Amino acid sequence: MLDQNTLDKYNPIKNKAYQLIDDEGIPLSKTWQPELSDKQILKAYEDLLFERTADLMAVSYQRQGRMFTYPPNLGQEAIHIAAGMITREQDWLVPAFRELGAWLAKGVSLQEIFLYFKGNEDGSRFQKANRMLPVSVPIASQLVHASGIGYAMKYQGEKDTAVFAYVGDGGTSEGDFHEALNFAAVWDAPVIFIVQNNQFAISVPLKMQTRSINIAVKGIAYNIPSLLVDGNDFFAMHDALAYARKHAVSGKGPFLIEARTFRSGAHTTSDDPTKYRSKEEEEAWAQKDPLKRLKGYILHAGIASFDQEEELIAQFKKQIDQEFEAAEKHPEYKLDDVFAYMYAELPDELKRQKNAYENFLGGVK
Amino acid sequence: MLDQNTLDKYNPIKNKAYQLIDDEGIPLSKTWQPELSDKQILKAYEDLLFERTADLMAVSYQRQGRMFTYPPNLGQEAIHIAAGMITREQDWLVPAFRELGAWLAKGVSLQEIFLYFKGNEDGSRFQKANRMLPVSVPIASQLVHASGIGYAMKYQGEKDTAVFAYVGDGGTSEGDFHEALNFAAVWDAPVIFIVQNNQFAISVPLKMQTRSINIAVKGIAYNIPSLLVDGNDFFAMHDALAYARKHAVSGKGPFLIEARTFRSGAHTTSDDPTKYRSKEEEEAWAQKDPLKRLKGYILHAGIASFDQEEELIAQFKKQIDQEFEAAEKHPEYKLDDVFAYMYAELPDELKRQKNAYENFLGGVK
Amino acid sequence: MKVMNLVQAINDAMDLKLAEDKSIVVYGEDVGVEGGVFRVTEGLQQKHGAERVFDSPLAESGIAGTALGMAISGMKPIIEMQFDGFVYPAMNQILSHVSRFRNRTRGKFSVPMVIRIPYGGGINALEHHSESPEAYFGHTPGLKVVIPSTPYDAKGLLIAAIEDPDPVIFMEPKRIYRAVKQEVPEELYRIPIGKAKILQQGDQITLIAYGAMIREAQRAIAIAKQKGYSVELIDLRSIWPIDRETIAQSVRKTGRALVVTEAPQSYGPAAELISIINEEAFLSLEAPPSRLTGFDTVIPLPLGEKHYNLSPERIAAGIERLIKY
Amino acid sequence: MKVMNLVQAINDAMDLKLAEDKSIVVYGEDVGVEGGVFRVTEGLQQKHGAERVFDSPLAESGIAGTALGMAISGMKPIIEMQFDGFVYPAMNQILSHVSRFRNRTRGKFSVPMVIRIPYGGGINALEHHSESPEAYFGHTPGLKVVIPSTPYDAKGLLIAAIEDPDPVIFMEPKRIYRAVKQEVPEELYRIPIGKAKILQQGDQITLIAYGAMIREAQRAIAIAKQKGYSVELIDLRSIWPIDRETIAQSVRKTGRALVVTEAPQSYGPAAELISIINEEAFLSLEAPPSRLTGFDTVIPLPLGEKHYNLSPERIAAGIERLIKY
Ligand SMILES: Cc1ncc(C[n+]2csc(CCOP(=O)(O)OP(=O)(O)O)c2C)c(N)n1
Ligand SMILES: Cc1ncc(C[n+]2csc(CCOP(=O)(O)OP(=O)(O)O)c2C)c(N)n1
Ligand SMILES: [Mg+2]
Ligand SMILES: [Mg+2]
Repeated sequence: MLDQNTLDKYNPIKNKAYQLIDDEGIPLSKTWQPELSDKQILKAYEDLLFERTADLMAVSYQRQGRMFTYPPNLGQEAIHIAAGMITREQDWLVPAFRELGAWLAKGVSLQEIFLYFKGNEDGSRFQKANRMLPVSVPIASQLVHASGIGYAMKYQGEKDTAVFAYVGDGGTSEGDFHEALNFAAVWDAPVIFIVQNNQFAISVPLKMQTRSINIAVKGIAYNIPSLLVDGNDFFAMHDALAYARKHAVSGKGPFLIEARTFRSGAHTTSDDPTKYRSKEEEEAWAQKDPLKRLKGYILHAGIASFDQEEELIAQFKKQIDQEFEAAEKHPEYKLDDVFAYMYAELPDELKRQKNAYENFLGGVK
Repeated sequence: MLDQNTLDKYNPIKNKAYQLIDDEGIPLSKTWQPELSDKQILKAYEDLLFERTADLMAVSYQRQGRMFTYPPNLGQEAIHIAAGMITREQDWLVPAFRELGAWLAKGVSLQEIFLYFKGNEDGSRFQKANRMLPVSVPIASQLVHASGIGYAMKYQGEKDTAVFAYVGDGGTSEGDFHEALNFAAVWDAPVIFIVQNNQFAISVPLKMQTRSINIAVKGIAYNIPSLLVDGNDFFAMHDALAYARKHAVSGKGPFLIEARTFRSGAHTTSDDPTKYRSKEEEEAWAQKDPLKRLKGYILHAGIASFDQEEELIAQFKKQIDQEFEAAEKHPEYKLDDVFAYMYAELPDELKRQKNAYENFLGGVK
Repeated sequence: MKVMNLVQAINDAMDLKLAEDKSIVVYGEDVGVEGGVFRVTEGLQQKHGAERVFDSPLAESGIAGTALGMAISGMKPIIEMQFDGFVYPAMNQILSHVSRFRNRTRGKFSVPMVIRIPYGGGINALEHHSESPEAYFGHTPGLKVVIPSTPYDAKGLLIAAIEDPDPVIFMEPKRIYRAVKQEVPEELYRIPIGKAKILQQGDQITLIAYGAMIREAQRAIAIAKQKGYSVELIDLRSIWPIDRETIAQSVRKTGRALVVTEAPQSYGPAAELISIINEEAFLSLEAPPSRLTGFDTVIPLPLGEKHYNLSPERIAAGIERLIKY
Repeated sequence: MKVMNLVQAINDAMDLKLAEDKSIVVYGEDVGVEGGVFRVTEGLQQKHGAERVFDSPLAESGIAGTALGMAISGMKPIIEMQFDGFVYPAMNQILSHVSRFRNRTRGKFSVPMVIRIPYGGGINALEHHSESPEAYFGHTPGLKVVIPSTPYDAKGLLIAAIEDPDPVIFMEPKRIYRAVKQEVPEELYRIPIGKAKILQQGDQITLIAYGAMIREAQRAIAIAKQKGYSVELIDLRSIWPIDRETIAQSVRKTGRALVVTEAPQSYGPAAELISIINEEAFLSLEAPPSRLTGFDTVIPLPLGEKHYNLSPERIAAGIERLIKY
């Protein structure tokens, strides 16, 4: 369990990542015991497996030309599943765009995600996911929203509510990263900033993004308690996030987590990573694969044997396919949809523009 | 003399300002000796006195309605005079707007400064000041320019050239502060960022600007060596800036100095500080007045006796009045001046707009 | 009724709404203790508390972006950009998010926020303190853009803006902040956003303006009147949406139109109005719908501003030229 | 001569200038090793070194602002904004500094830099990847704004932009990046900035467009031709300055004009052209100078883009409507 002492031990200045299990999933400390029950751990593993399966299938749907783009999550799933477990119903999720498992945990349906990446804003309406923002395309700009939401939660007296806000390593270069952290700190806003440091921003490696010894130290600039975490270690992430949430909702203000990980897939489906990174680098990180490590732990701890994993995956695939098919059956994108949501009430000028176009369409018929 | 050891001792995390003389100008250490000759020290004092005199006169010209605005430098002069001594001919000066003494040292004439604050861009042409940028009104935006200039100096092989870039405490909240420091660090650009932390951004006190323990620690976010300095201690500032310049031109990249000071005057001539700060605060800082302290040192060290200070000030005033009168005699602002500098060659569209207006004026006659 | 200038009327609108609706907060640079550099928020912090009226860090993108965050989570922030030229660091938040969040989420999250911006020239200020950026916002789908020219309109429009479920850019003609005084009702009232106002009837030409240019237009009309010209004056009030109907009817009647704006000419606000006139009243036109605008230059520093500012004489000459066309 | 598409022509222009002038550098997000997400800078780093062609941190204000710093200190930076929607974080640097530094310093510092921006819709992209922000720049005094529609123009205009002592926003119609191919000279050549080009002579109506809309306009003209209409097509090429003369002469001849742009309608680029036509050719007009533009909405995601994009049929109908007016 993370406490203030451990936190001091892992002061980002020391540049040591908080980690609980090794690359094979074996606990680093003989005395360490996870705080989760076996059942919870197994559930987490299944969620991770589900995210991975859905993610790989999304990539293949895209390859088949059935979605116009897609940003793979491969290798970063432990962060998402851990965050999903910590994030409560009343908490806010402010995504960047590469947190699939965390979205699912919040109640976003795969159907919606597929619909969005097929190119329909209806996929960002999130019928069931409460307090979940849409994908933020302009890098880092979403973090400022998180700080504002944090202020609102405090202002409205929601004492047990936190805001989980995501950004990538590249995103830490943007001015909005700085402004968001500063506002949150000055306002003691209950925001947990999670930097998924997956080593690259498209083709640009971290060393061209910043000279700081790690990203967690950037919290010092705002006096935000920060922790560098092995983002591929499910237990370390779970622990860190649990601590961060407790910190945030206790009124102590924001918390920053650098989750050190690796984007094992391409940036998006139109990217070719072989242009800018080596096979060796990829292979080294494959040793740290979060799924492999969690599985290793489960086997080591004798929690489960994975006899029926094939069947589970098959069942997942069926479910995912159904979600995708549902997305494909989504009602057609109508002209009305272009106009209807711009304002609470459709202004005359938009009516005029729509009518003019409809008149043209009418004339064509 | 500042060295790496001293720098480590003053690691910003320790939140202790580098300081050499006390509030009365008495050296804190018995063994300390300034690196400057008595003559240099006396010259520095006179420069400081000159800046103060010019600054106070500028405020009164403005009160007389002869300039439209003016940002007083009162209390921050040690920073400027020290920087002026360190900045070389080939160095770049990227100002914010409150560094009068540093500008003068670079060769900007008072006449130009007065002209600018009378409301004429001719005052930003800087006939003699080499490599000096104009006042930057949009807070912090100038810092990014400094990083670009730093890259250019490196690229062009100017090995003994540094860029001195200024910003206020308030300016550190802007995204451009963050981006500038990050670019400079990633590019190893020879930029010295000088934050004049004068405790306020107009009416907003530092504690509403940031939660960081000081501003110097913000350098950690970029791995930029940083130093918190008593900005009202001329010797400490001189020492720090000398070290910073050496660091920058040695190819080691940028350096950050937080100069802790106090804006003893108003924000600008249209501001009334009594609305937002206490007399006690002002009086406490008056004890640390940089002029008083340098004078104290000089008396203590027996370098001079200040018998003729009155006369010196009278002479300064005369000179300053002459500069102001020269500014008042500046040729009238002509219509041409509105258009002539927008592009290297006046585009037809601007000719057309100018002609149309001239035709109207012709018709009126 | 109480005689107020624009500053007081705007202050009053915020004051009344703050008292009525706890979800409203007011923040920005120096708006708290200081009461704003133009004193528009004076007294509001004392009255409504520092949790509701407060100074933010000096960062406009942060101000606009956090306001969006508040707006989508149950609050109604009113933020101030200290001067027109300082809204530019917030452009990404305004153009990419504030204006679009509702559409992006298919109406799930709407963005009820107001961005107040003192704008325009004529106050002898430093560079970046005299901008007229309304066309940038008018060209950005998803925003409403409002500019009052009188205290009465300022109060009623600001109340409407605060109550609007969509984001409103509320631009305040700082040049006439204290110059125009008027009786203003003391209670809450609304002026619908999107309706222009005919300030003066006339039948030879339609003059269209807004903000501080209204005063110059009125002075020009006085000059033109001496020559016997009858001018209709439209105060646009809403930059987007535009009240096409009022413009159309007027120009169909007068056959002539002159648009007066401080903003630079090219791709400026006047061009849109001229296009609308073409669309709505082409067959009535007896002269080309025309514009008098700022130059395509930076607004000069105070000593040069006289060359840039549109004088009543120049507007009057424009009126005469078109009537004689 | 060599057959090139737009990507190749733009790459070639930079390649030749990099070889010729050591003060030129090229940087932005992913422009180095990756060669740009559209491969426009492909091979340039390998050829000219990582000190001259390089990846920057992910921060557009930083990119634009550092480029200004370089430009005023002896260099000629060419920077890339990865997509149209990502220029917005750089707006403050562009609007407040890049466009004004020369004027502010009375010509002491000029700003020879080029900001390349792939822009426009029609490529099935995420939000913020299909914007047409040219009006924002056209409305900003101190900038030149150039948009080529062919490989030949792209190369010649980009070389002229790089050699220009003033800042140039160079917008690349990404929709036709690889769609249009053409013989292009292999050496350096310049096309003067500010000159439109008549792509097709005609006498019944003047069609004005630029960028990717040129291809749609040409398709529309083919449709209109079948009905016997004679259309003159002007490729504007330079958004600012605007070639008034070419527009004026054409509309004085045809008496009719239709402006076609992807950008949203209100306060959009078409409005400026319509105003110019009023100023230059009012007495020749036989129909209201008109516009076909994007809606005042966010550009929809791919499944909805068909509703937003201007089809050749729609343009052809617009032509017919005006001719029959
Ligand atoms: C403001 C802005 N600039 C550029 C882009 C284009 N872009 C999309 S993703 C990306 C890299 C993001 O890297 P990082 O923040 O590390 O996240 P990751 O993709 O690695 O998850 C870039 C440059 C953008 N979306 N927004
Ligand atoms: C982008 C921007 N926002 C707001 C302002 C208005 N303004 C001018 S000075 C100032 C305060 C600056 O404070 P600081 O950086 O501490 O410098 P100081 O005035 O104390 O020297 C503000 C808010 C501005 N000039 N630019
Ligand atoms: Mg990354
Ligand atoms: Mg300050």
